[in-house]
Formats: sequence, C-alpha cells, structure tokens
Amino acid sequence: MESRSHAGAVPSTLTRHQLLDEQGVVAEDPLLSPYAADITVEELQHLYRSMTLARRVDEEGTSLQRQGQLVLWVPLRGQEAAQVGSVWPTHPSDRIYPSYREHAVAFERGVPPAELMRYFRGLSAGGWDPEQYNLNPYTVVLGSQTLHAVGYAMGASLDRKAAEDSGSPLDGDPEAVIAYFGDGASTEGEVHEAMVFAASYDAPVLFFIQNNQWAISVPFATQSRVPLATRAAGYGFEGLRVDGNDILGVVAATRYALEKLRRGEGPVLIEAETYRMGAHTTADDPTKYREREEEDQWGHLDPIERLRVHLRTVHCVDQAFFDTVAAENDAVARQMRADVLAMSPPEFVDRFDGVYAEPHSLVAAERAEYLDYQAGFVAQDDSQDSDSEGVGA
Amino acid sequence: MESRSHAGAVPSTLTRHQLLDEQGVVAEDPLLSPYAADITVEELQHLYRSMTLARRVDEEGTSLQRQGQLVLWVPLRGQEAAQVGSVWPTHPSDRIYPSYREHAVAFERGVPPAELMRYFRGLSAGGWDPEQYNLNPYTVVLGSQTLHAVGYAMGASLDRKAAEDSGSPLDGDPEAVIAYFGDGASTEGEVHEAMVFAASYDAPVLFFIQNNQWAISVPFATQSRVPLATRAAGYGFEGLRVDGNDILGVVAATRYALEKLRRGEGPVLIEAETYRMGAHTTADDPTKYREREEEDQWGHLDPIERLRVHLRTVHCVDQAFFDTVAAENDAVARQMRADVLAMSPPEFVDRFDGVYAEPHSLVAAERAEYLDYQAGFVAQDDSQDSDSEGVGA
Amino acid sequence: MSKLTVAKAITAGLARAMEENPKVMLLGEDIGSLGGVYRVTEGLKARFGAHRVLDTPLGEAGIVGTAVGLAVRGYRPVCEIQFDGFTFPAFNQITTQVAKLRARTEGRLSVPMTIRIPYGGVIGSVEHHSESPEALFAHTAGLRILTPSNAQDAYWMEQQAIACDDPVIIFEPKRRYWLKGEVDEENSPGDPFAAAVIHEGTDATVVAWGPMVPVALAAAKAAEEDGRSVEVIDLRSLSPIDFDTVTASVRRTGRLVIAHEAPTFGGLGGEIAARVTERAFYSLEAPVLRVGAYHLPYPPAAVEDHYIPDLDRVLEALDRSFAY
Amino acid sequence: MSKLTVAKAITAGLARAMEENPKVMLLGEDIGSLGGVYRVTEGLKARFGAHRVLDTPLGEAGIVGTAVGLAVRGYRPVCEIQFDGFTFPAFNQITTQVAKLRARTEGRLSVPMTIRIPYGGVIGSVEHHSESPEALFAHTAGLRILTPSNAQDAYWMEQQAIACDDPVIIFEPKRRYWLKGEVDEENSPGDPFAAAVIHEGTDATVVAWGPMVPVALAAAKAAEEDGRSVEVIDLRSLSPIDFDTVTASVRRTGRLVIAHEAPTFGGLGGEIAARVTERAFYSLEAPVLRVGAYHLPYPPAAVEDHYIPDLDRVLEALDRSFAY
Ligand SMILES: Cc1ncc(C[n+]2csc(CCOP(=O)(O)OP(=O)(O)O)c2C)c(N)n1
Ligand SMILES: Cc1ncc(C[n+]2csc(CCOP(=O)(O)OP(=O)(O)O)c2C)c(N)n1
Ligand SMILES: [Mg+2]
Ligand SMILES: [Mg+2]
Repeated sequence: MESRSHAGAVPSTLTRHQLLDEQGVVAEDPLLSPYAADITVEELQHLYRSMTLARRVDEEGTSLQRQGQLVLWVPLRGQEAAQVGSVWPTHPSDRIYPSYREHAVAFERGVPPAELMRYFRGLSAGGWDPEQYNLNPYTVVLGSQTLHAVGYAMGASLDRKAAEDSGSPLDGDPEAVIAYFGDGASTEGEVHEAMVFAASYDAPVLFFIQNNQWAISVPFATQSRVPLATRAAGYGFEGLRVDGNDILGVVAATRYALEKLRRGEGPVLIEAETYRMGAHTTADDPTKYREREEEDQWGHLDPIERLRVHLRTVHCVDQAFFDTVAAENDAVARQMRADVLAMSPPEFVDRFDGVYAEPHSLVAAERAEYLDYQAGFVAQDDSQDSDSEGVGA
Repeated sequence: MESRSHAGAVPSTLTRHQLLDEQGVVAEDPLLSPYAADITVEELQHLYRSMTLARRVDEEGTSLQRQGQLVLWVPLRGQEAAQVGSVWPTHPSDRIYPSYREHAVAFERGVPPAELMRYFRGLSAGGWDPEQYNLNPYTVVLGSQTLHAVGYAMGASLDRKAAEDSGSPLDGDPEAVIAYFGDGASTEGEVHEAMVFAASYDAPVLFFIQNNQWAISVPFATQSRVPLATRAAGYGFEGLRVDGNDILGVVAATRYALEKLRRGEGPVLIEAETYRMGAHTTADDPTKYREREEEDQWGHLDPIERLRVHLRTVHCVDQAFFDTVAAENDAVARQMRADVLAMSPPEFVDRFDGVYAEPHSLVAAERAEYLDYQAGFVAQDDSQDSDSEGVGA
Repeated sequence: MSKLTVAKAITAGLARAMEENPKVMLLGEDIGSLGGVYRVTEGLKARFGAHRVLDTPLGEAGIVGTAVGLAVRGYRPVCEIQFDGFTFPAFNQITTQVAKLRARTEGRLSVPMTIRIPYGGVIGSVEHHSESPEALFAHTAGLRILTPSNAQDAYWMEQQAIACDDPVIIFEPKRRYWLKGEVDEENSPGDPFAAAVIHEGTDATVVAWGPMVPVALAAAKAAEEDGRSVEVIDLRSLSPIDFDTVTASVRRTGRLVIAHEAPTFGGLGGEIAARVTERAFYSLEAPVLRVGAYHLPYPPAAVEDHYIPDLDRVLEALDRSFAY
Repeated sequence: MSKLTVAKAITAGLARAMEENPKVMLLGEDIGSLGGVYRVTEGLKARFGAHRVLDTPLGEAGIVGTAVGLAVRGYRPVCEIQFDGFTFPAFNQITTQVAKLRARTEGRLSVPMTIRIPYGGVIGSVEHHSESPEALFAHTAGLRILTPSNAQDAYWMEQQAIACDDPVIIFEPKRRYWLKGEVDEENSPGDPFAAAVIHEGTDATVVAWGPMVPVALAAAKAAEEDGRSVEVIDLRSLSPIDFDTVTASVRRTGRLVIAHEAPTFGGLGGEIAARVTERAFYSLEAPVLRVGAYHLPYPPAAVEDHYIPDLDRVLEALDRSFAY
C-alpha cells in the first residue's frame, strides 16, 4: 500500500514564501519582505557564523560518535537556516521547546556545544539548564513537547493578564514560545491536541515545523498529501510555508509570526521546507531508502552556500571573513572535543536524588540498598580481589 | 480563560450546504442538488418514518431510565436528520462505526430497538451482532472508533485490490465505511491520526461529524475557531459543511461522499451542523450551562418538523399518513418497552467465555474459583438460610 | 469541623488551595460551568474566574500536556480526568513526560501538578466508567499516587497534593463521593504518604484503599462477631506505599488480606504481598491473600457485583487465612 | 535446523507466517524500505509487496487502531512499535480497544492481531529506548503477552502469536537480537503460553524472561561452582503466566528468585511472588526475592549497568535466599 498519488486529493493553495533564492539573490515577497528589510550585513555575518558553527560541530559530533565517544549523534546538516533563522529573532525571555535535532537552536541560545554533548555521550537525559537558556530539554517522544509549549504559553498569557488586572502591567514585549517539531511528528495525535488547545486559548506559540522531507525512512508523501502549513487553517489560525533553506525567509516569517503572537492573536504555524542532508542519526543508513539524485538535488539548495554567495556577491564580503569564521569554528569544535573527552561519568547514586523533589520512602530505601550493595562489593574486592569490580561501571 | 473571540483567527471560507430550508422549501445547491433530485415521495416518507421512530424510541428511553429500567439513556433528539440522512444512502455491505448516540443509525441498519436497549439496561457492553448489521458496537472512548473505521476501510480496499490482482474482481460497488463522531470528539488526538492514515492510504471512509454544538457542557467555540469541515483540507481531502437538520442536504452530501469513496478517491469529511435538543445523557442537566433562548432558537430548526412541512405542503401528504406513522411508532415503542422489561440479566459466569477466543489458564482458574465460591454460598444458604444469597446479584 | 460528603470535601479542599495560592488552577472537561459531571468543582469557576477554572477542549493528552507547561511556568495545575477509563489518551504524557521531566533535567525542572481521577466501580454505569487503573501508574517512577477513603482525607489530600512539588495523581473513590464524614479544617491529618491503621486488631490485617476501605471495615466488624480481631489499614498512598506500617501490623497479627477493586492479576496487591512477605516472613502464619476483581474487562452493570469484591469475599479470604 | 540470530529468527518467522497466510500483513514505522531500525523486517517488503508491509505515517495509535479495523476485517495485522518507550501513544488503543473489543461484543468480534515491541535496556541508547513496560499490559485482561529469549522461541512465537485468535503482544528482547541459536523449522516448541524449565536444579529456582534469561542461566552456572543447584525457568508467557510450572519447581526447591529488567516496584515479580507464595506456602524456605531495576526512570547510558540487574545482583539475591 504505497501512498503517493491520490485521486481525490484537494491540492493546497498556500503560497511558498522565499526571499533569498537558490542563486543567493533577494526576491520580493509581499508579505515577508518588510520583515527582512532592516537586516544588516553584520547581522547576516552573524547568521552565517551561527550556521557554519552548527555545521562544524555537527561534523565533530559524527566523528566523535564514530570514534565511540558518543552513544549517538543526530546530524542537522541542511537545516541550519531553518534553525538559526527561527531562533535568532526570539528574545531571551521567549521559551523554546526543541525536539531533538535543534542543535543550532541550542547554540544560538547560548548552550555551549560541549554541554549539549552530555546528552549524546549518554551522561544526561537533559544536558543544559533549561532555565538558564530558556530552552526546554530535548524531547524524544515525538510531538510531546508541543503540548508543554502550549501550556507554557498559556501561562505566559495568564501572567501578563494577571499583572494587568492587578494594575502593574509587565514591562517589555509579551513573551512568545516556539515549539519545534518535524514532518514526521506532525502526524502524532498529541500535536493535534496542541493545536486545538493553542487555538482555543490564543496561546502565543509558534509551531515551527522543519519539514526535512524524511522521518527516518518515511517520505513526506506518506505523512501528508499537502504541505503541513495547510493544516493551520483547519484550526482557524495562520500557516506559512517558507523555503527553509532561505535564511532571510525564515527570519522574516518568524518575525512576522512572533509579532502576531505578541499581539495576543494566538498561534501561528510555520512550515520550513528543508532537507536532512545527512543520516537520521549515526545509527541510520539513508542509502537504504532514498536516492542519491535526491540528495544531490537538495545539495544544490544548501542554505549555507546560498548565504555565502549572497554575502560575497551582494555585500562584497571578502574571503578573509569566511576563512576567519572557519578557523573560529574549528577552534570551537576542537575545544568541544577536548571538553567532551574530559567529561567524567555521573554517579549513579545521584539518580536517586533527581526523580522526586520531596522525600520518598521507596527511593530512600532503594538508595540505601544500592549503597549497601555497592559497599558489599568494595568490601569483597578489598578482601578477595575479585573481578567483579567493573560491575555496572 | 474563556475562548470565544480570537483576534488572530483565520475565518473559514467553506460554503454551508443546504437543500431543504427552515421553511421546508427546497433550495438549489450547485454541488448537492443533483444528489437529491431523484428522491421520491415514498422515500421521503420512509425518511420521515425513520426519523420519527427514532424520536419516539428516544422518548421511551428517557422514560424507561427515569423509571429505573435503564442505567443510562443518551437522547438523540434533534439529530434525526443527520443520522437517518447519512445512513440511509449506505449499502448493507458498507460498514458503519457509530459513536454512542447513533440510535437512529442503528435502527435504520435494522437493529431492533430492544436489542439496542440491552446496552443501556446494563446487560451488555455491545448489544447487537456487529456482523449481522454491519454495524460496530458503540464506542465510548471518544474518537477511538475512527481508527478502526479507517483500518476496516483499508482492509476493504486491500480485498478489492487482491481480487482484481487475482483476476476475479469483486462484484458490486466498492464498499464504503462511515465513522461517526461528535464536535467534542474531533479534538482527540486519535481522530487526527485517523485522518492522517485515511488520507495516506486513500481509505474509503467518510468521517461524519454531527456537530450538535455541545460536548456535554463544552460549547463548540471552545473546541474550534472554525467549522470542523475546514480541517479536511489540511489533510488534502474534501470537507463538506451541511445543514444537519436538513434531511435532503444530508442525504445528498452523503451520496456525494460515498460516490467519491467508492471511486477510490479516499476519505471525505462531512460536518452536519445540528443540535442536541435534549440533555447529554439522562445524568445531565443542560440548564447548568446553556440558555433557554438557544434551545428555543434551535427548536425552530427541528429536522422532523421541517420534513413534515415539506411533505405536507410540497407533496400534499395528508394527515392520515402522519397519524399512521405516529401510531406505528407508538406500537414499536410499547413493544420495545415490554421486551426490555422482560429481559433477563446475563449470567456473570459467561463473562469468562467472552474475553479470550482461545483457552486461557488464568481465566479458566478464576472461572473455577468463581463457581466454587458461588457453590459455597448456595451450600451455606441451604444449610444456614443465611441472608447472603443476594451477594453480587 | 464540619460534616461533608467526600465530594464536597474535595470541593472545599480545592477552593482553599485556590484561595491560598493564586497559582493554583483547574483544567478539565466540563469542570467549569457544569461543575464537573459529579459536581465536584461546582461553584469554583464562578468564584475564581474562567482564567483559573478552564473548561478545556476534549483531549486528555491536551489537558495533562498543557498542565506540564503550566507547571513549569510556575502554576499549580490540577487536571481532572472525567472518568478512570478516559485516562489512557493521556497515558503517554503522564508516563513519559509528567513522570520523567524532573529526572530528565536532573532536578532542574519540577512538575508540581495534580491529576484527579474519579475511579472504581459499582456505580451502575456503562463501559469505561468503573475502572481501577492505579497499578498502571504506580509502576512508573516519578509519580505519586494518593487515594482518600473519607471526607477528612479528601479535603486534605487535595491540598497536600497541590502543595507537593512532585506530580501527584489522586484517585478519587467515586462511589464514595456521597459518603459523609467530619472534616477538621484546622488540623491536617499529617503525612499523606503514610498509611493509617483505622481499626486495631490482633488476629489478622486487612489492607484496603479508596472505595474498598468501608468494605474492609465492615469485614472487620463482621469478623468481630465471629470472635476474630481484625486490624484494618487504609493505605492512603499507593506510590510510595507505606510498607513500614503494613509490615509492623502483620508482624503483630501474622495474617494479611489485601482487598482492591482492580483485577487481582498484576494489581498492586501483588506488590504488597511480595514486599510484606519478604519483610515479615517469619511472622506469617498464612500466605498473604488477595481479593480483587477477575481477569476480565469490567462487566456490564447488571453483573458488576459479581466482579468487584464485596464484604463476603473479604470475609471468605479471612476465613481462608485463618484456616492455615 | 539452522543457526540464526534472534532477529533473523523473527524475520524468518514473520516471513513464514506471511507465506502461509495471505491475510498476514505488517504495519509500522520504517519497517518497509528500511527493514526496521533493527532490520528485523528486512527484505519483507521487497518479497511480499508494499500492500503487505506498510511503512505507515508516524502515529502509534494510528498503527494499532487501524490494525484493529484490519483484524475485524479478516486480516492478521502485525504492528511494530519502534521502541518500548514509544508504546504509550498507543496505550489507549491497546488498553481500551484491542483488549476489550471481544468482551464488548460478547465474543462476536475477535481481534487477531500482534503487536511487536522491542524492549529492554543495556543497549547504550538515549531516553525511551530501553524500557520494560510489560507489567503495564499484563494487568489488562484481553491481551496476551509473549517474550522469547532465544532464536527458536523467537521464530515460533511470532507465528503462534499471529495464528492466535486473540491479540498478542510480543516483547522482543532487543539486546539479544544478535544472540544466535538453533532454529528447528519443523517442530514447534509447543504451547507458547507455557513456561520452560531450561536448567534443572534442586536448591533454588530462578524465574526470568526475555533478555534476563541468559543472565539467570549464567547465575545458575556460577552458583553451581559454589555447589548450589539452581533451576532456571524461562517464563516465556507473561500473560497468562504458567504458574503451574513455577509452583511445581518451587515446591521442589523451596526457594525462588525472580529477576526482571523492569523496576521492582509494581513489576510482574510481585504478581509471581504473591501467587507462588500462596500456592507453595509450606514449601518455601525463604521469602520469594525479587531482583529488578530501581524506582527511577531509565538512566542515561553511562550508568545503566547500575540500574539493570546483572549476574552479580541475581547471585546476591540467591545468597540472601540461601541465608534464610
Ligand atoms: C512517539 C515516537 N514514535 C517513534 C519514535 C522514533 N523516531 C525517532 S525520530 C523519528 C522520525 C521523526 O521524524 P521527523 O518528525 O520528521 O523529525 P526528523 O527526525 O526528520 O528531524 C522516529 C520515528 C519516537 N521518537 N517517538
Ligand atoms: C476519551 C474520552 N474522554 C471523555 C469522555 C466523556 N465524555 C463522554 S461524551 C462526552 C462529550 C462528547 O461530545 P461530542 O463528541 O460532541 O458528542 P455528543 O455527546 O455531543 O454527541 C464526554 C466528554 C469520553 N467518553 N471519552
Ligand atoms: Mg523529518
Ligand atoms: Mg457534540
């Protein structure tokens, strides 16, 4: 039962927005152009730096994993514009809910690459401090974080309203929340409930879909007959379809959406059409399910290359800039590698402290048992020099 | 956090189809009129009979429940056109997946009213034979049946294809499946997955939503900013919004959809806008959450009255017909009541046979224990004349 | 002190928690204008406003999942699941998110939320309205589970659950919603996670919780007439379980019967039996016996009394225990 | 006879079932072109066609829920859930629909479907890829649960599950996917719902299943060196459980240790301990002891070996048992 051509399909009529075309030339888009008009060349250089840094760290991640230094790595290659372009316009006070591939988002929020690697080295299920970076930990159960994002956004609205009602309105822009997820995750039931709740409560949440065409081996055509941005109208909110390899388009669409959210107009959905240029994870082998031609085709649409050409040709940025950035990125990657290799494993006993906030009789008892048991081994080792030292290490 | 006016809402542009207007006059609808053109007056009389029978049995259900003869009753008053109009155009070979309020659907499929009452008398969780009527049992967990309907429809397609491939194509129209659910259920995650799967596999399933404006006390505005039919486009299939109190419109929309399904063009969604004129169930008190004015307003849109006026004024059907139908319905209701009162409770021990199709050591052991235990009571009763006879009865 | 039904004690407990902490808010289907299908939240929307009592769209994952976000944001959300049998659409959120977010973040994020689930049978209803799924949640670390059996506990446990920085599920014994009892609004009964010996005895112990507690008490009284002194423990907390109290009792009485509405197979009775047997092995005069429902889906109302253990089945188990 | 890994034995079992019955079909995420993330379904789409091996959209409720419809329609759907931790979005369908449809219709509709769930830990992965949620399904009547520990059972259980007219969940021990063993394609090992004594002994019994079976066997061998004769039972079926075989063994040995990967609290070990204690009370020299994971979410890979019971923890439990 393949699911490609659908006789009864109702085609989508959504515009696909684009500002920076495949040749690095800026095109006009009635809706989005105003939202990218004021971007300076310095800002473009920042975006370039962020995108290339993410790619460089990504490569280092794959290499570390190949060398057995990470339990897994999730490559983001190809999605740098979608990620950097959507998070760059946010305020630090905006809460971000990533899925599990948004490394560029994390770096842009200030998470040091090595800190993120704690997750992939199997040392932590979280990694960074969510409060410090206003960035939720990665969520692996597809789509589950979308509901958390909506709830958090509802809370932000409630806070603002409470402050207004109490006569001391909050300063600054209203907060916005971004929920990232993929084309694959979009078909999970919880994502639907997230959209329903967000629409019902006008939650200031941006549903940001990176449609990278694949959900492991499942092609987008299996997931949907139409672009995912089409779905938003079914909930009565706006959906934008944007070239996700176009950093300007993504920035502009995100700014447009964030403004709307901050005005209290409720959720917006952005579908950024991009491509996962690498494997799903280091455990994956994409040659099993997709053609080299497709990869090559998307290779020509590389978001970084496009911005590079734009910087060079339109803004006359010289080679020195690109070389410096590459060297800086190399340095960051080297430092990250060193930091990762120097990380010491966590103590298992600390797990007993992380699960409950308040005292818990069973956990306390099991903690004591565990320590007793470990002590038994140490005692045994001391006396018998047995070979069970490595137990559980 | 009320959820009524949404600054950022994108309004739906869907047409609301109607054939039989509030005055019982037939209007022209470019899409649907052809699908109602050939309905004869005899057929209209049949539809009237079915609608009024359902209403009469509904009243008897409430009365039986009030008298303690049912554990619960779920009134359908107001939804007769939506139910009869959507099931009447089906073939017996089409599989129907109701929710829990589709009594008119069940009767139209041939389920004797008393057989349906077994469910509401607390004698059975199923009631009728699903294979005999090609009608799934009621499903109470909101929306869960929509996935079953999609799977069943996928199976129907597979069967047809297998027959074609083997050189002996099946006779007759391709089968269609209807999944009924409510405005409230539409927001459950499983319904989303049902639509995704149906679209992906071109499943010949009609998602038939009776939007009766309320989900117990939750008004439709909390569920959605836009008509639910709008959602279909987000999955790339067609959604029709129809006046659900207009029997002709519902019949025509359903015929249109069934034709499309049978052509292999995949799912269609119909939202029939109607009103639950009674309580959610006999355990409910709608005065707690809705206004009398609203009820009155919808009272004027009564689907049965509309058809009656149409039959009288356009087709000159005389009073004798209506009187006969009323008398026949009374007789059916009386018979149903008598049959219900005569029903004997099931034997608990039979429950042990219904759960697994094949032998099961634990169930066998517990069955034996149960019988032993019961036997112990009988023995005790015989010898001691104790008062524990009623245990568990 | 006032005399309240369990339902009204919950209402009062919720109201007090909302009064004392503006961050407490309620989410659920039909909990606002209608006051809940059991009227447990009656009046709260009128009193605290629609921004604190949310009549949500229908979606249990939505209710629980948005509550996670609200909790992380600093609210104290209290979710109502309308009936036990409708918890499962939220099962993923509860099991993989609510329970695990704190551990995932190594304690950096707490999820102080409460999930209220009316549970249990013998209410003469239709499928999915009478189940006792507590064991399906107790197995998952990160959750806490309380179940009151009386008005006083009902009043306090709601507040204690809401005040707790961990997620707490409260299984509310719906067939006891109309059971009246004294509520002492001044003095909290103390640690909600401690079991209570509610009837002292010396010959055997019966452990029960929620709706089965009155049945256990009746069994103790009936046994007394036969000259047996039966101790009754109301477990109160199902995760964690206060094994110290149960073990201490069994060490004294030498016999234990556990009664619950959930099916015996895979129910929490097994956990209790196993752990108490381990801890009181040399004190046991008889194996721990369990009285629960059969390994069958909850049956239609007409025969539910055969399915859910009643006084006689508890007494019969006590007899079997004494026969060892 | 051929020597196969557990994974390839499953592939072969599925292939044979598909060959013998054209109604058998597979549904799951990535099971077609990719052959599944563990390549367990490799080659089946090419061999049997895209209409019998469905690469579905992502939605576990969708996979299981559509399978219910397919099963009622006359198909024998086999669903794959990609990892244990992703079962929960389908929990509602499994618990309220798959399990109950037959009872709901008083036996008129059967739901002959199979749900394959690779489960268990110690594979060095990230969150949600290493869990053992079997107890969450065993409690629900209407389901059956199998778990093979070796290639022979893997080959046959898939076929037996598919042939069974009841819904069957197969928990596949993913860390044993590469374990090789003889597969006898001629002679089925018989009743899949019967436990197997896989190592005879006289001093104590160890019950294990799935991935823990090799650990239990290793413990028996290690104990032998200390002069203890330990019987090992591979439970094979977790619902129903073959209590007769376990009880008979314990009546002989007088001691029982149960080892599973799932957290001890609320795990199936409790059920087994309770029931065996009841049935073999006078034979027990020591309380039944359980060895399981701690009441914590599955920890990061770096420390998972501390969490999941290993050989030493089973031996330590045996020592404690012998010390009574
Ligand atoms: C509920 C659930 N089911 C299955 C998985 C296994 N899984 C991990 S990633 C993935 C594909 C997700 O695709 P998509 O949402 O498009 O994101 P991408 O990986 O392309 O970034 C799958 C099936 C999961 N993590 N959660
Ligand atoms: C999953 C689930 N959650 C909650 C309920 C309780 N419940 C029963 S009917 C109902 C309202 C459903 O409204 P709708 O879908 O509009 O159908 P209607 O009753 O109006 O026909 C609710 C909340 C349920 N049956 N299932
Ligand atoms: Mg993707
Ligand atoms: Mg409704």
